[in-house]
Amino acid sequence: MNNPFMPHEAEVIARHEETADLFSIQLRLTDPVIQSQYRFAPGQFNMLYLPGMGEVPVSIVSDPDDIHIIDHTIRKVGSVTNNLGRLQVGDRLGLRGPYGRGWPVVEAEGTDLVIVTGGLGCAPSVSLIDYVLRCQARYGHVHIIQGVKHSNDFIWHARYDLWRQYPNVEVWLTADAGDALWPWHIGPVTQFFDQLDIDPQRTSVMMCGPEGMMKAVVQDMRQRAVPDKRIWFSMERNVQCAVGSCGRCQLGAKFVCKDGPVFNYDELAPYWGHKGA
Amino acid sequence: MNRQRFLPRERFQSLIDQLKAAGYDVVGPQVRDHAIVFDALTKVEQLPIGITDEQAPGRYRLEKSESRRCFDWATGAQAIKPMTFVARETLWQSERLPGGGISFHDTLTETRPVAIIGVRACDLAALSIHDHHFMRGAHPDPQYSQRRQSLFLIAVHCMRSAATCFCTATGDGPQARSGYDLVLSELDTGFILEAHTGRGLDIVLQMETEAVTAEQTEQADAGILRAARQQHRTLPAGPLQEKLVSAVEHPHWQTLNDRCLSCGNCTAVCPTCFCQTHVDEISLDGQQASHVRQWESCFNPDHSHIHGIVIRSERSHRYRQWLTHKFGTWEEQFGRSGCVGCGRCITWCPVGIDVTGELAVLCKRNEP
Amino acid sequence: MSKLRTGEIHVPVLARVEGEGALDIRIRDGQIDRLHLRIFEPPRLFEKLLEGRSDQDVIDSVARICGICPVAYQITAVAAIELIFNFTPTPWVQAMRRVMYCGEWIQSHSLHIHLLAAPDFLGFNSAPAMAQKFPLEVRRGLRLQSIGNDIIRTFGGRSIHPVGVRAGGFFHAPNSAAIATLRQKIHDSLDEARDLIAWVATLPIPEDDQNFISVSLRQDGQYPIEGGRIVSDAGLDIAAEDYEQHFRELQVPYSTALHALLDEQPYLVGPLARINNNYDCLPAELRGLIAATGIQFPSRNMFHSMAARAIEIYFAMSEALRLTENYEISPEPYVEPTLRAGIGYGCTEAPRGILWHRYALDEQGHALEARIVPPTSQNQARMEEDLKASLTRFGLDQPDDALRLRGEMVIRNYDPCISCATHFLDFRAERQ
Amino acid sequence: MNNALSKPRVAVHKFSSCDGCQLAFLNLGERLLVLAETVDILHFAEAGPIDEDAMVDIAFIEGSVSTSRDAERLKRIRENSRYVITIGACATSGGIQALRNMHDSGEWLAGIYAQPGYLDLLPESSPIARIIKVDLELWGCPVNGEQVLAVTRALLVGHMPHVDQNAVCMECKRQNVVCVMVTQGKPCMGPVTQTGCGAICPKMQRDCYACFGPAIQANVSALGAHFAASGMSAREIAQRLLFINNQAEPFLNSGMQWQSQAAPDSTTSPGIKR
Ligand SMILES: Cc1cc2nc3c(=O)[nH]c(=O)nc-3n(C[C@H](O)[C@H](O)[C@H](O)COP(=O)(O)OP(=O)(O)OC[C@H]3O[C@@H](n4cnc5c(N)ncnc54)[C@H](O)[C@@H]3O)c2cc1C
Ligand code: SF4
Ligand code: SF4
Ligand code: SF4
Repeated sequence: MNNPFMPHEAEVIARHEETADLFSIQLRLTDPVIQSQYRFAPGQFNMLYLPGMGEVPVSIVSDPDDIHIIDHTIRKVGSVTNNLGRLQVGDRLGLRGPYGRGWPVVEAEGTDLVIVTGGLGCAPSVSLIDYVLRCQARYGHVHIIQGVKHSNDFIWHARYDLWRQYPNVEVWLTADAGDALWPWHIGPVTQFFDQLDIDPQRTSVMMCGPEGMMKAVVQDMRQRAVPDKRIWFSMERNVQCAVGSCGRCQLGAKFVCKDGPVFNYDELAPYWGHKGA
Repeated sequence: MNRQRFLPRERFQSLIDQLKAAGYDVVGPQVRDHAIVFDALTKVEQLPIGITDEQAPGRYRLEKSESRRCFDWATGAQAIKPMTFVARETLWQSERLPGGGISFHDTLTETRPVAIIGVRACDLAALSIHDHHFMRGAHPDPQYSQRRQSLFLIAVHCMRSAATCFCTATGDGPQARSGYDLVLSELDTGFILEAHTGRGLDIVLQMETEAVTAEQTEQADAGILRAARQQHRTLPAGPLQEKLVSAVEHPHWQTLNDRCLSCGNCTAVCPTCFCQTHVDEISLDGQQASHVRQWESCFNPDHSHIHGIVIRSERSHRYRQWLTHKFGTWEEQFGRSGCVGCGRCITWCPVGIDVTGELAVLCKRNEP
Repeated sequence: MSKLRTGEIHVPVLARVEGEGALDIRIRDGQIDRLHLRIFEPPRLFEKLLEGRSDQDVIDSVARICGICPVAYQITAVAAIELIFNFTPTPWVQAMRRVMYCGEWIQSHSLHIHLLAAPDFLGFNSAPAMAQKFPLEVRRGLRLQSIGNDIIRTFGGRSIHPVGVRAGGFFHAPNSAAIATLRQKIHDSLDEARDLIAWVATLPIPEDDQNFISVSLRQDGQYPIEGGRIVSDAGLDIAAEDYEQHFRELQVPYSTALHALLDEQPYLVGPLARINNNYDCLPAELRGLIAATGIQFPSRNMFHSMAARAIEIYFAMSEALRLTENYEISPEPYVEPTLRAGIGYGCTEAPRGILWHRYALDEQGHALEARIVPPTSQNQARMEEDLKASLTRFGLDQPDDALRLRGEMVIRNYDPCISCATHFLDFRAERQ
Repeated sequence: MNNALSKPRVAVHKFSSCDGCQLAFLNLGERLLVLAETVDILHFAEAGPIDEDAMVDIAFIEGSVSTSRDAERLKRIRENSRYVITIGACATSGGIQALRNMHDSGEWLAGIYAQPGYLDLLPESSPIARIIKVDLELWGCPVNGEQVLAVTRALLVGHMPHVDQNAVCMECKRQNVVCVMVTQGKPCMGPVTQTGCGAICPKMQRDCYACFGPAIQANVSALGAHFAASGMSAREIAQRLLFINNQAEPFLNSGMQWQSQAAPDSTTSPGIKR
C-alpha cells in the first residue's frame, strides 16, 4: 500500500530573496516518474519537509500548466520556514502533494472576479491570477485588490505591472501604512469596493489573507448581495498529515486540508466569526 | 448447521487453544492496576473471573462477586483502540545520503494475526467508525489497515451495564450486531457461541460444543435486555449537529471553562477519537530522522496551533470543540454521531464531567 | 633545594567533582601553613524545607539533595520513618531495597572511576579525552554505569530522583520479566566488572600510606549497605541513634559545608573505610579476586579507594544477582504502616560513606525536625589532613600546576559530593 | 551552526542544584562519547573542561540563582552564548530550594547572617529567566535525559524544537497506564503537570507530584477544588501545589491561596508567610 505520509525527494532549482523575511524557491521532484505524474490546480498546497525538523504546508504559486516547475513563496516565521529559507540551489528536501481543493476556477467561469489578498495572502492567489489571465476568455472583468500592512511589504511589483497591462483587468493596491513614496492608497482593502463596478449576481469573490481582513470583505460582499456560494476564501489551520487523517485542521465539520483550504462562505457560515471555531 | 453452539464453562480454555492452534496471538481482558485492560492471554484463569466494575463520573472500582463469570463487567480502561490506532508509531524514516540527497523508507513490518476475546458492542461500533476514517478515504492508512486486517474479533454481548453506559441511547449496544467473527453470550454454565464469518465457524467447528437449548437462548436474551434496562443516561434527540453548532455562543461553555481540566483524558479513552500529532526525531549525527505520530487531543493548545496563534486558545473553546465534534459535526463527516455510548469519557474524566448532562443543558435552549 | 618556598596556590574551581568548591593553599618557609578546602556551593537549607511536610514528601524531597546518590537519601529517610512508625518491612521489601541500593553503588562508583577519577592517573583531563586512547576501558565503564542506572530504574522509574520508595515498601513491584531482563544484563557484565578490578589495580597510583580512622557500618555479617551499627577500626561500635554522642559537627568560616569529627578527630568514611572494616564480609570468590591484584586490605593508602570502588561494583552486581535469584513479584509491594509520632534514626552506606538522618514526626507523619549528616562533610577534615600530608610528601617545591593537579587528584579520590555536603546548616547550633 | 570547519560549541554551567540534571549528559553512556565527538564541550566542570567565559553555540544551565555573584555570571553567559537552555526545575522555576522564598527571611536567614562575611546566600532562589533571556526551558526534577538529547540534536541541525508541554495524562493514556485518580482516588497532579517524564509515577501506581512543572493548559484551581471536594485539607492542597516547582506561576498563585485558607496548625509549623 502507498504510504500517503511519506514525502518524495525534491531539489531546489532556483531561489529568490523577495524581502528580508520572504523568499521564493523553485523545486523539482528528483524522481522523473513522480515528477511526470505531478499535476496541481491553483490554490492547492504541498507539504515541504526538512529532516529532523518537520513538515509545513505551503501553497503552490507557480502556473499549473507549467508542469516542470513547482514554485513556493514563503515567509520565514518559525523554525521550519527559517530553515527552508536557508536552502541553496541544489539542496534537497522532502515534498508531497498536491493537496486540498483549490480555487473554483471552473465554477467561476462566466463571472467577473474580485480577487482580494492581504499580506502574504497573495501567495496562494498568484497561481490563480496567472491561470485566470491565461484563460481570460472564460471570465469577465478581473479586479485584483492587494492590501499590505506596510508599503515595504509589497513585493512582486513586476507581476502587478504585468497584470495591469491585461485588458479588463484592474489592480488596486493599498497599505495600512506607507512611506512618502508609496504611490497607491492607504487604508483597508474594503475602501475600494464602492468604486468597483460589479454585478453581484455575476461576480465571484476570492480572497486569502488574515482572517480579520477576510471577515471584513465577506461582510461587505454579502451586503452587496454577492451570493454566499460565490464568496471564496483560503483558510489556514494546523495541517500535519494533509490527507484528512490527523484531525488537526478541523474547522467545524470540515477538514481544511482536504475539504479546503478554499471554501465558500456557505460552507463555513455556521462557524464563521466565532472565536475558537 | 445451526450457527449457535453451547460451550460449557469448563471447556472455555479450548477456545483460547483453538485460536492459538489457528495461528493467532490471543488477547483478552484481565485485571491490572485496579482496572480491566486488554493483554496477552494464554489461560482462562487470567480473565477477570468474578470481577464486576462500579463506575460513576470520575470513578472506577473493581469488586469481587460470587459469580464465576468472566465478562460480568461493562467496559475497561480502553476499548481496543490502542491495538489498531496505536498510541505512538513511526510512519516513515529518512536518511541523508552522501552527496546531499535524502532517501525515504517505509517502516511497515509484518504484523502477527491477533484474536481479541471480549470486544463489546460499543467498541465494535467505534472500530467501524475508525475503519471508515483510516481505511476508506482517498488515502488509506497503511499502518492501521495492516493491523486491522490481522484481527480476529470475538465479541461478547453485554449482560450488565455500568452506571455510565448509554449505548442504548446511541443505538450501538448492548447487543453486538456486526463487525465480529464470533460472538459470545455468557451464561452461568457456559457460553453460547455464534459464528458470523467463515473463519469464525471454522474455529467453532474445531471445538467440542453442544446444541443450544431454548432455555439458554432465553437466558441470553434476558441478560441483554437486563443490561439495556440498567441504563439511565440518555442523549438529547438527534441529529445534534445543528443544535450544537448553533449553541456556539451558549453561556454554558463558560462554566465548563472553569470545571474542565483540559487534560485530554476523555479524548484519549474515547474509542472514536482519531486526532494525532506528527513529530520528527533526529539522530545525534543528524543523518537519520524518524517521522513519528502519536495520539493528540483537541484539549491540547498545540492541537490548533498555527504560527503565532492558538485558534482554540481558551479551555471553553476546546471543550466546545470536543463536544461539538463528537456529538455534532461528526454526523456530517461520518454519517453518524461520533459517540457509541461507552461512557468512558464520563468515568475517566478525573473531575467527573458528564457529557450527557452537559449536552442536555446545551441542547435545551434550542429544543423546540 | 635552594631556598624554602613561600607562596600561595589556588584551584579556583575544582573540576570533575560534584558541586562547587575550591582549594586554597598557603605555603610559608617550605611548609603548608594554611590549607582550605573551600566549598562555596550555596546551601539549600533542606532540613528547614522538610519541616511540616508529610513522610512521603520527606522521602521525595531528600532525593533532591543529591542527583548522584538519591537512593541513599531515600532509603535512609524511609528507614528512620519506619522506625518511628514502629514498622518492619517485609523480607521482600528489605531485599529489594538492598538491590536498588546496589544499583546506586554501581552507578555512582562507575561514574566516579571513569568520568571523574581515572583520567587523573592516566594524564587526561576528561573521560571523552581518555576514551581516545582507552576506548574499551571507558566504554566498559559507561556500560557498568548504565547497569546501575537500570537497576534503580527498575524499582524507581528513573535513576535520578526515583519515585518508587514509600514508607511500608515500594509503590510498585517490578514484574518477573523486568527482573529477568535486568539479571541477564548484570550477568552478562560480570566479567567486565571482574576485569575492571584488575585494570584499576594496574593504574599507577602514588605510594602514600597515612594514618586515619576508618568509620563504616557493620551489618550482621553482611557487607554493609542499607543498615547496621556504626563502627571504626579504633574500636567504636555504636547504634545509629548514638551517633550524636560521638560525632560532632562544626562550622568553619571558609566553607558552606560542616566539618565532622569523631571524638575530636578527623576520620574517613567511604569505600576504603568500608572494605577496611568489613573485608571479612566479602564473598570468598571476591576475596580471591582481590588477592590476585596484590592489594591488601585493610589498606592505609588513600589511593586504594579507587580499587575499593571497583571491588564494590563487582560485589554490588553479584549481590543484586543473589538477591533476585528465584525472584517472584510480591503481591504486596507495600504494607500501609500506621502513622505515629516520634523520633527515628537512619544510617546507611551511601556510595561515599555513612549517611545519617534523624527525624521527629508528629502523629500525622509530618516532619517536625530533621537532621542530615552526609558523608562528604564527614570526610572534609580528613581531606584537608590528607592534602597537607600528600602535598608535603609530593614536594612543595614542585611547580604550581603539578601541585594543583596533585591536590585535585587527592580531593577527587574521595569522590566528594559537594552538593550533598552543603545542604545542611544547623542554624540552631550556630546560634547557641 | 553546522559548519564543517568548526564543531558546534557547548557549555554546561552549574548554579544552585543537586547536580542531577547534569547527569542527563553523564548518564548518556556510549552516546556521551558520540556527543563529545559531535560538539566541542568547552565548559563542563563536573566532566572536566573549565572555561567559564567560552563563547558557545549552546549553553545549558543547571541550578537556580541564589548568591549575589550569580546574576553577574549569568549575564556573561548570556553574552557568550547563542542559545541559553535551562535544564531542570532549579534553573527553570527556582527548584525545591525556592520553598525558602515563602518563608520569613528573618526567621530563616538570621542564622546565616549571624556569621556575615563568609556566607553568600540570597533570601530567594530564582529561576534563570528572572535574570537573563532564556531561549528554551526544559522542566523536570531531574530533566529527562532523552529530552535534553533530542533538543541538542535538533539545535545541532539548526532547529529550535517544540517541547511538548501538555499534561502527564496524555502520556499515561499513550502508554496505557491506568489512571490512579479515577481507580484509587489518589490526589494526582498529572492533569496539571507537563509531560516529559514518561508518566513514571502513575506507571508505578502512585500519584504525580508535579516535578515537571505546570502543563501549558493547567487548570490548577479546578484540580484544587476537586481535591478539596474529595476531602483534602487546604494545607495538604497547598503542600501539593507548593513543592518542587513552587515558584511556577499557576502553582504559586493557587498554592498561596490554599495556604492562606489553611488552619493554623498547632503541632507543626509549615512556616509559610501568611
Ligand atoms: C494550506 C496552507 C497553505 C499555506 N501556504 C503558505 C505559503 O504559501 N507561504 C507561507 O509562507 N506560509 C504558508 N502557510 C503557513 C505555513 O504553513 C506556516 O507559516 C508554517 O507552518 C510555519 O512553520 P514554522 O515551523 O516555520 O513555524 P513555527 O511557528 O515554528 O511552527 C509551526 C508548526 O510547528 C508546530 N509548532 C511549533 N510551535 C508549536 C507550539 N508552540 N505548539 C504547537 N505546535 C507548534 C506546529 O505543527 C505548527 O503548525 C500555509 C498554511 C496552510 C495551512
Ligand atoms: S464520547 Fe464518551 S461515551 Fe461516547 S464513545 Fe467517546 S468516550 Fe464513549
Ligand atoms: S477533534 Fe477532539 S473530539 Fe474530535 S476526534 Fe479530535 S480529539 Fe476527538
Ligand atoms: S509523574 Fe509527575 S512527579 Fe512523577 S516524574 Fe512525572 S512529572 Fe514528576
